[in-house]
Amino acid sequence: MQVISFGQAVDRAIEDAMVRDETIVLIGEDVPMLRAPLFARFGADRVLAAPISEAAFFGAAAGAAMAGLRPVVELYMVDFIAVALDAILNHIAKLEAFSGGKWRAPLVVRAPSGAGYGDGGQHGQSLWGSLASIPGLTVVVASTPADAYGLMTTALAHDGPVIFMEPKLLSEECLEFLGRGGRDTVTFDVPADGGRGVVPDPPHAIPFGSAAVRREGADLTIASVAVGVHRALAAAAILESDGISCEVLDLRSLRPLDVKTVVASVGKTGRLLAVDEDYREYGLSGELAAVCLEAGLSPRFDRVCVEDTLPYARHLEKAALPNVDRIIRAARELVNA
Amino acid sequence: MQVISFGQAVDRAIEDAMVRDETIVLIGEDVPMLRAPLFARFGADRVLAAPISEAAFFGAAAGAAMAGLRPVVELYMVDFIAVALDAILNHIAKLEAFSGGKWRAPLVVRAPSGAGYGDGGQHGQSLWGSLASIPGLTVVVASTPADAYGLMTTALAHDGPVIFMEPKLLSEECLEFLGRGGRDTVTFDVPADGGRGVVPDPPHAIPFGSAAVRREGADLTIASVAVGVHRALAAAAILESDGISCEVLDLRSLRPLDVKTVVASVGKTGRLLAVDEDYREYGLSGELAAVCLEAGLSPRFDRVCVEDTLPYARHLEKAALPNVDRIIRAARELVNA
Amino acid sequence: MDLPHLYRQMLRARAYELAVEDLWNHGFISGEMHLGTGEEAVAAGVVTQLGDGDGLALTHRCSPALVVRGVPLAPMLRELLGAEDGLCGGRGGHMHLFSKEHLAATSGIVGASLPTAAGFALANSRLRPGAIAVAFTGAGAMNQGMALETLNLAVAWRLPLVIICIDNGWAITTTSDSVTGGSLVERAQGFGMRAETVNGRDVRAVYKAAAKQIERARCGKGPSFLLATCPRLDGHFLGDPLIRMANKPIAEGKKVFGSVLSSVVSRGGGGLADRAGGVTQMMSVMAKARRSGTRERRGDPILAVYKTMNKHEAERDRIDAEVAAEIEAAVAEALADVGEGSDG
Amino acid sequence: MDLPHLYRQMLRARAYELAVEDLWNHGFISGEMHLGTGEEAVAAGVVTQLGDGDGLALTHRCSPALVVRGVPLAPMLRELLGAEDGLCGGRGGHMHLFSKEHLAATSGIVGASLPTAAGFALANSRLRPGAIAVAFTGAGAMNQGMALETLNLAVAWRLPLVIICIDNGWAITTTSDSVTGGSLVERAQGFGMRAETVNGRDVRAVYKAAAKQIERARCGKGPSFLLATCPRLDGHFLGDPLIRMANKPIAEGKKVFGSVLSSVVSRGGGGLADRAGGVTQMMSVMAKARRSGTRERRGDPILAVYKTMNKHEAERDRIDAEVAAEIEAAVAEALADVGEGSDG
Ligand SMILES: Cc1ncc(C[n+]2csc(CCOP(=O)(O)OP(=O)(O)O)c2C)c(N)n1
Ligand SMILES: Cc1ncc(C[n+]2csc(CCOP(=O)(O)OP(=O)(O)O)c2C)c(N)n1
Ligand SMILES: [Mg+2]
Ligand SMILES: [Mg+2]
Repeated sequence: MQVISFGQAVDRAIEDAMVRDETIVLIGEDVPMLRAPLFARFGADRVLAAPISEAAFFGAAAGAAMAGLRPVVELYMVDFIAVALDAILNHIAKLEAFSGGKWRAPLVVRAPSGAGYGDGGQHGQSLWGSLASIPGLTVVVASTPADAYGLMTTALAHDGPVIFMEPKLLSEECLEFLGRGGRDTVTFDVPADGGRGVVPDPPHAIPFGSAAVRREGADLTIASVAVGVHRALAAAAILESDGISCEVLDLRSLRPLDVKTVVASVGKTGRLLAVDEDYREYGLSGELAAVCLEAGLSPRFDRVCVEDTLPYARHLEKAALPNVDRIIRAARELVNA
Repeated sequence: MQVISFGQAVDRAIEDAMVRDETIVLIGEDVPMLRAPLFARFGADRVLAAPISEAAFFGAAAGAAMAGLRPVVELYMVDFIAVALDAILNHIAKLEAFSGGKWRAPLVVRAPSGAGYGDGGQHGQSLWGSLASIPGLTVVVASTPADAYGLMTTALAHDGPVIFMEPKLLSEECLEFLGRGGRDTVTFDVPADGGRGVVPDPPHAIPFGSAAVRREGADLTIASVAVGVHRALAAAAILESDGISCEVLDLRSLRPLDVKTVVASVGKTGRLLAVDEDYREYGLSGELAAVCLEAGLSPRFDRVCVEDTLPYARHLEKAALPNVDRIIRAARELVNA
Repeated sequence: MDLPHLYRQMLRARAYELAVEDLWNHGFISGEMHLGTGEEAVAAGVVTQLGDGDGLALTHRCSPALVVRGVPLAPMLRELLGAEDGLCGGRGGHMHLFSKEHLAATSGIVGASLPTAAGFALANSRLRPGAIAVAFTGAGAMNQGMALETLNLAVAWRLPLVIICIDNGWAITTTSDSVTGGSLVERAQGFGMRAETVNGRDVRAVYKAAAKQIERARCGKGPSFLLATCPRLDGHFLGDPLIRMANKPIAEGKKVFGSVLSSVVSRGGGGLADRAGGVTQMMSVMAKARRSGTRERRGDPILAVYKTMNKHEAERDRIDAEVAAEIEAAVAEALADVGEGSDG
Repeated sequence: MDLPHLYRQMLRARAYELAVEDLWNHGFISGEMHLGTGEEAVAAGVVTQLGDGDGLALTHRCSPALVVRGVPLAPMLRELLGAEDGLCGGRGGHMHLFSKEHLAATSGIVGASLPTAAGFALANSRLRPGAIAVAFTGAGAMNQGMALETLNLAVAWRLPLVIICIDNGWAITTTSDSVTGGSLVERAQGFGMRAETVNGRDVRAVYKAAAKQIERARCGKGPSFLLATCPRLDGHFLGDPLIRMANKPIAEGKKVFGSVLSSVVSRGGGGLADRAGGVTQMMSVMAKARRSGTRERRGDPILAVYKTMNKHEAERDRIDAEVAAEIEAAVAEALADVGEGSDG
């Protein structure tokens, strides 16, 4: 049992798998420096620096996966997936279907996501909703080091394509690189249990499609992923003193979604608050509403999400993100109205 | 009053607007031939043939819109937006927010969408759910020639970016080009009222965010867009003889969504069937569920959507699309269960 | 270079396409069916040089290369028919034919064959040294970002990749040169890539040029680019309106020109020069389509290779007969149980 | 060429950046702050030649060009501070500075300045003949598909576009040449575009080279590409770990090397050669960063232009004083009410 950082947990899951499986290669811009320990251990043959050509190296990673490698392909941030989407949407996600089930290709996309360090609207999106809408993909989002290790381990053993999202605000390494830059004059609202945590030893893989109940409660289900889970837990602690008992679900896997756990929880509490750092409309919050209605539930429902392009100014950004205040307000309204 | 085809209606709306407004230009692959009448009337200065470089010419169209033109930029099919998404997601959609509201840019994306003519899974997607999740965009989908004219006219007068989706199965011109190719040995299940129809004279613009109630009913609301609307109407006619009275909504505009009309209808019927040619998860059907729950409604709910990569074979494709049979089955279950 | 073998492969590809055309005309094949007629010399000249482990990434115009590669014909045809026992279970279709066994993939997205092949090449360099990958691409596709990026990527990573770019003069209704700056060979060279041009109608020339590039790739000397010029014999796809207009200018042309003419004479719009310019350009595209699109025998590579086989007349006759029989059998097998896949 | 004017513009750009650095160090600026120190000669040499209606599309490293273009300084600074009366209401930020009035736009997406500028050029060709557009881009960005596509698009459409590509040798921690095939000038020429290279530290050379290309564009002779080589004085962004390591190798390097070393000696993984290769390459990147990243005065274009102003000493002193005062005033104005925009 060892307390490590979120970023270390991801790196370690990759490192451990690379030792076991020689077909795993790492591809991305600057990976020799960004993943220096891996580069030093496995060399330039397995840790490949790419030009700023996401469309080509994502497409190539897909081809390499079809031909027997297991590439982990990195984006600097998920926002930049827009230049490489074709490889994902029209190629890697469709291979299994197009080949009549005869050809599957293992590919893990490692994509830092999310805001909270004042980098503006092109560098703080989550976009998991849109990605999770694509048949043929698996989309997972970890919120703790243990889950990061466990989900990445499962991803690396999976025979189809997986999008692994890595919330930047939980990664000390990302934050240091993109936000702090060695200063002690800035602060970030990093959820303590997200940024560092125990990874069990030996660490275990976490299956896709299994949500975690982070806190049990009776009055209200708050379902979220990533940073939102920690905001929800913080809100739940405060709401408790109001006499509102919240159940907090960490969905972890958006595609497949753990419908059973969601339905069981909402069936019990009768109320659902979706907390999502991705955009509000046509995304995760809607999907949660749909699976509840499909299950015959009719919960009281609200959602705390990002509603517009993320603003740069830190006070505006904070207000735009699903923060503890917004969650508390919405929760109170749901329970008291 | 004149009966014209869906494709003619779109072209005519553009042609009429191009006469009124000299800043409208048309950009796309093959547009001199695909839009021959416009090319012949307005010349190569206003109807620009583009290389197969969607990322560049979408980005350029965005720049041109910022600098005073009103580009209509064409995709062969919305599936190909994957190579040009960055211009839309990270640039044109965010301009207004990024500039603090000081800069808006008028741009219309004309994107044929949808399946039904056996062209395989990279050429039959709808993808409007993902597009409608992006703040800063307007996303509209017409289902009749009159609406096509009306929505395109509104789009061309709008000061921000608009995605205008043109269901291929409703466009004789698209179908002839992509599917029939002069043969009389193939048939397509084209909804009669979608493919041809009356465009009022003078035609009128249709405001964004206004759904149309295509059929009134008491037991069940079926909400859809594009071809789905026609399938729903056909199903409703059959369900009527079962004693099931369906209200059919044509949403027309996905962003903004006409929440009021949806809520009013579902409030009345207490049942909602979402019919969507786009993917089932994390899309339109979920958003409809969410707006109902948010409004305090708790309808019985189901959805008939595309659940996987669209198969090529026409019998498999037909089964995968929201067809009349699937709608009828779902509707009966909703009403009788 | 085994000329009879190349002849046989070209003929197989052509005969396959003619069978496809027939099936398409009868309504057994849906959507956009792109034929590779006219490209047989390139397919044969390149693909006969591939062996075990070599990868092949193709475009919407993929049949000649797949036929030459030895992908079984009846399953391919059944795939086009939409049969659930087709090559891809009827789920892929004409633009999405996959054979894992042959490391062969196709895509309907213009430009996508390059990154895919680069990935095949990367995996081969790690897993099967000496094995390479080949991308086929159209010339129009060389304006697509991912294709251009791949020129650089392949050089930067020194991939065992050979890019075969077929310039048939067209991208659907647009003549390639009207939207393409510079020359594609110089473009590839500008990325530091070996590049040359070859007459794509001449199977021997293609074979030789490809042999050099394939050899380089196999020895780890990096990627190269071969521009093969080639006629487009059948328009962009079956039913191409330009070709129909070229063949029946009055009946087919009328439909288009009716609306064009009414637009041209409408009030409002461009000045006289703009309008005249537009119409002139359209006429010239049409005229070019007519010249190139009428199965002009002169440009047909099959004819050229047929002549070179004059010395081997008996063998040629035998090959002709065997290929005809092979394709006939494949079609018969494909059509064995046809109800399911056909229209609707 | 008005050398004192160029000198003033370069100095303004530099002084602005130094002020930004100071604000950043104090925690007033969040996220990634990319300075354009070292690029002032390019900004001044090109942007002083722009006039009414000309468009300007920039990258994440945008300040020098915006300062020279005359975008008001205090609102720009207030934008960086996140103030709601900043240039973009605090909603854009350092990578998204927009001035509609100046037809100036920036983007944090690598490569995006090219298509945007192409669009500005297109609109200008239609609406304001004689007006042009300029794209600034980094050399690393010239591997991005949309940038490459735009080389072709601009030629095909004969756009009044000038592309200024700054080669500072780096893309974050990657040396540009290690992932770039060929030479960028030949690459642009391969698309049929006029292209040349210039010493980006020499403002007079930049001015002259840009003048020719801008003139061509204004006369409708089409696009061109100017590769300006230029040092990177301050690393990729403020707080760049490579620079910090270069400056404090022991304190900063330790953090990185601890985990690297423990990986290097772990069981499993690559062979000795692979490991040695990895470590060697990392050391060499670090060494290069140290050489280029220590504000080495030799490469500083400000120093060069300062010397050329030796003949105009009095004027130089006056300019120095005026610029210092201007920036000081802008900072003071920007900081007037600082609570709101600051950290958190
Ligand atoms: C990204 C993308 N854009 C557009 C299309 C539509 N499209 C299909 S084929 C084609 C022309 C391709 O021309 P070329 O590469 O020369 O190949 P050819 O058809 O001439 O063999 C186009 C534009 C597409 N399939 N994918
Ligand atoms: C599409 C995209 N990919 C990656 C990044 C991350 N990124 C930001 S700047 C940069 C390096 C750019 O190098 P160059 O173009 O040479 O400009 P420089 O920073 O050297 O001025 C990268 C990779 C990005 N912003 N956008
Ligand atoms: Mg072509
Ligand atoms: Mg650089």
